[in-house]
Amino acid sequence: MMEHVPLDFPFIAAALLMGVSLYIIIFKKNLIKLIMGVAMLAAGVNLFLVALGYRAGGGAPIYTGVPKETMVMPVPQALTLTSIVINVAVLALMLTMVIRIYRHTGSLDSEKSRKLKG
Amino acid sequence: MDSLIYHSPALIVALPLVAAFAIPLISRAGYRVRSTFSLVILGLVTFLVAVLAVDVHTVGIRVYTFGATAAELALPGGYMVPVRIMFQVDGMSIFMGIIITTVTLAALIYSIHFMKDQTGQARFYSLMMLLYAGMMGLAFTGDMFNLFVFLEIASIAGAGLAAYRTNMADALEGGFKYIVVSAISALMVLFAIGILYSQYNVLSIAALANYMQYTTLDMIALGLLGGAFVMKLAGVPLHMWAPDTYTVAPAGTTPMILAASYTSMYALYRITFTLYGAHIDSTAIGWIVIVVGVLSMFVGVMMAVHQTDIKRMMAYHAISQGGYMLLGVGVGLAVLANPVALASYGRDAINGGVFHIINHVFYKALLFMTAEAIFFRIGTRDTNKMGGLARNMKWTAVFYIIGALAISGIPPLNGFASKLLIYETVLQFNPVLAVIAMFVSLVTLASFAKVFYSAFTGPEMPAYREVREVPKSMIIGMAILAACVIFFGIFPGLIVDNLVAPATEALINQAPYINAVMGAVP
Amino acid sequence: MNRQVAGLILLLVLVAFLVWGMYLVHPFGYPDASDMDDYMIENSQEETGSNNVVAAVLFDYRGLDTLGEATILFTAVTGVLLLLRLSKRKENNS
Amino acid sequence: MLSKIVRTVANGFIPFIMIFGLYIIAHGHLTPGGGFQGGAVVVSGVVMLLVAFSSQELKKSIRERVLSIMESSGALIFIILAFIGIGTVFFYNLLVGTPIFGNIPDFGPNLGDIWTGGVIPLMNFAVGLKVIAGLTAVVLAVALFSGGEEVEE
Amino acid sequence: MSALTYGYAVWAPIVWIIAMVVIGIMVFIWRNRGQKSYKQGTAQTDVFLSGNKVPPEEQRHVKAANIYWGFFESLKGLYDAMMKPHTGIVNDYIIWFVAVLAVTILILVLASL
Repeated sequence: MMEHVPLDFPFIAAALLMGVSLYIIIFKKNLIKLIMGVAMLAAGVNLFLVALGYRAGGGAPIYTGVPKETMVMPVPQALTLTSIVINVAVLALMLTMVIRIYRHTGSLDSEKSRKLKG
Repeated sequence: MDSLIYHSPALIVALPLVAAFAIPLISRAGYRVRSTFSLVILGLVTFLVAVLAVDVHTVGIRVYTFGATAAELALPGGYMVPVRIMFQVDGMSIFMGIIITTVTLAALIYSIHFMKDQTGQARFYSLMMLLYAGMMGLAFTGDMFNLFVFLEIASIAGAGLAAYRTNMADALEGGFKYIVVSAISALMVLFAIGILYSQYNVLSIAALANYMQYTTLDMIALGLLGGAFVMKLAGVPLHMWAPDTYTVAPAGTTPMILAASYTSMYALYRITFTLYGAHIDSTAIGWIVIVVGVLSMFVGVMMAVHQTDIKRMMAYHAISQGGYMLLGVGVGLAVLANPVALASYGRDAINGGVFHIINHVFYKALLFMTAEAIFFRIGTRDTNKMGGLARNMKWTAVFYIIGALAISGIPPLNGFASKLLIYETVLQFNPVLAVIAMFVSLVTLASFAKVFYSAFTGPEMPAYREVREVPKSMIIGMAILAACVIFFGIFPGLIVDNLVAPATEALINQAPYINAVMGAVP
Repeated sequence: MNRQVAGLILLLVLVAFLVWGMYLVHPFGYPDASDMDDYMIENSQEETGSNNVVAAVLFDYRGLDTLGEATILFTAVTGVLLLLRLSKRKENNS
Repeated sequence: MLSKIVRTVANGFIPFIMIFGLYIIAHGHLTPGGGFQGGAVVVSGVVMLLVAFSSQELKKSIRERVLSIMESSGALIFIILAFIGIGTVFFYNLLVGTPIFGNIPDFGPNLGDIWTGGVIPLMNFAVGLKVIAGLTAVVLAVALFSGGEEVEE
Repeated sequence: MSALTYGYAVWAPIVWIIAMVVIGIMVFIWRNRGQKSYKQGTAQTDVFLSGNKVPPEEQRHVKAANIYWGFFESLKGLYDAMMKPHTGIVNDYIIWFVAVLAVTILILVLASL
């Protein structure tokens, strides 16, 4: 079944996802959209990380229950888990700041709500 | 005592974390208990850092493997790759540790009075401890993914602190820019770590350096890591977040965020020298670093002269001085493959660049603190509205003069010693660069003279007749740094021989770092 | 506008490099080396007593990362509550 | 506050969500899951309550101070569990082989024994406590702030 | 011990300080041998502004924005060019980041060919 898919497909998808999210971060002036871009960037990186650990035909690296011949690599899964939680934390703080900025300036536009320049 | 040294790398990071977790519980007992508790923990950690520094400088690199049966046991039971996370403390790590600890101690003492009437104190101190732990972990860690985790701790804590003054819109904006920039660069770091992991299936820096092939993928990873860390250390043209964030961060935390950006510089050096050092085309990379450094110096200082906001000016100077460090280390990197040039001036160039980190952090922290002292008393950062402040704030003015002379490279203060090393070595490498460096130093002096004239001298302004000197704890915080600035200026040989030279040695010679983990494995 | 066009071109260059790099990564499902992970899969039950290898990695082999992760969550919660706090004493707006 | 149907269903579902979350936390060392995931499940239940009722209603039963204490204690328990290994090395899994969670499973696939894992189950509980308290505090604080209230110190 | 030795030269701050103190004493002695007719608090120290009325002290203080006016005026072209990228918009920061990443990777890959 795997033969129908290009072998590197998940990696390339991760790179394209990162590209799309960098596009969003660069060109969308709305701060909420910018944060969505950061979340997508994180998703791309996480996809790349978790895809690294896959071994063809492997199962989850857990010994309880169903026996499996091969297991996928556990470290990328642990790294991805850590990275997901870190990104949740970052996004929470970002959104809080945006809420406060909106209260102060009444605008979500990164150009209109800007006070510091030069 | 032996077991204290044995466990000190872990304790130095773990104790501030315990303090940070406990502060919200403890601060119900009141303001005095909370500040005493923070100070006691930080004092303990300072002692541990000093002990560890002596140990690292006499015995050598120290490895601490978390969760193994013995701390030195990096490879589990004769296995060929390291499995667990380890801290590796060598000359460069402990050098950063000393910088961070001194600045944090001064910043904490400085903040005690500054924060007295503010709200949200418990969380402020908690974040300060977390920022400290993050920076120390970043300096000590020997594991790529752990480096990313500590980078994020330092970034999030720094952003929370920078946005502390929530009733000012610009404070939130500065914090928001910091966290966006940090998050994106940290994600790039993570992506690069994934690339490295995919090829070598290890995460330890030493093991990665041991297996490094320098394939095309490694080049992409190096580019991502380099760009991300240059972003975090505010090198031109990725410096633009720095003025915004440094300007708005409240007292005491600005020096810490500054130190955090130099910890990223440490990470950059660790990557280029230790991880890739044996394989890269060091001339090309050295020139990239030099170009970034010269651009930072020039653009930073020219923007700084133009500013009227006192902290914003100092922030641009921080970028400019960061350029000196990159210039010195870049020259050393460019001649890394040439043993004759390395011995004749390359090593001294790296010495200069590394020595400038500690000097700059100390005097720039001092200057930021004087700027915050002014803000504390008169409530504005605009130099146009200042005047005659030296009449009532004598200590602040004295500390400002010390910092301003040090940053301009006036002997015998510490800025001169490191700048001299950089000038002399860069002159042998390429005279044009040395001329630019001297010109930048001149403009630096001019811009600080401008602020000194407009803020401290002149007639007494009617609005500021009632201004008093800042409270004692703020003066003590500044005095610690001023004493360091003067001491480092008068005894530069002592510092360079005992602190900077081991750090430079650790950068140039990566074999001990690798062998400490990989042992006899080729 | 010029800056945005230049940014778009450089973004495309970067994405091209990333995609090229992803093409160079080992084929999906067939990793080049797996020494570290094999050690964990084989020894996690004996060393940590955990059937779940990922949990063993998270809390034992790479426990410091998880401590850092918990710390980050703590930091973010502290930051959020700090930023949404009641500011009783008004500072000078400058 | 949403309609009565939604509130009733939310009330009915909340025990199951909580128990499911706690199950995931408790079996972190045997099955997929762990402190973070289980904590997130429990917090999703809290978010459901927040949507069904209002943040004002929720504030009456959940206090910021309690959440703050819970979060700090979770983090402290975690780091203390790491500290108990310091006789050997920081983060050393001291409890393997002792009567507390100390059983060592047979190599290879087995049915799973809850009494294994050393400090791992305890750390899962500490992290779970921390995540539940922390995320609840964030969600509640943001919801209250959007309603015009600020968090007390 | 305090001297900083590098390559072919030495920087000895203590010697420098001693030399400066000696020079300072010499300057002080020289200064004391100057004219003694200057007196503070007399008309000698008053500001003279071509006979115009002298503004009060507070208004005579030069504001920070006016210092080095000529420097900025003569370098207007440089400053205009330099202010242009400093927009303060967070999206632009990321544009620069992406640009630097692309250029760095390009250089690294080209350098290895």
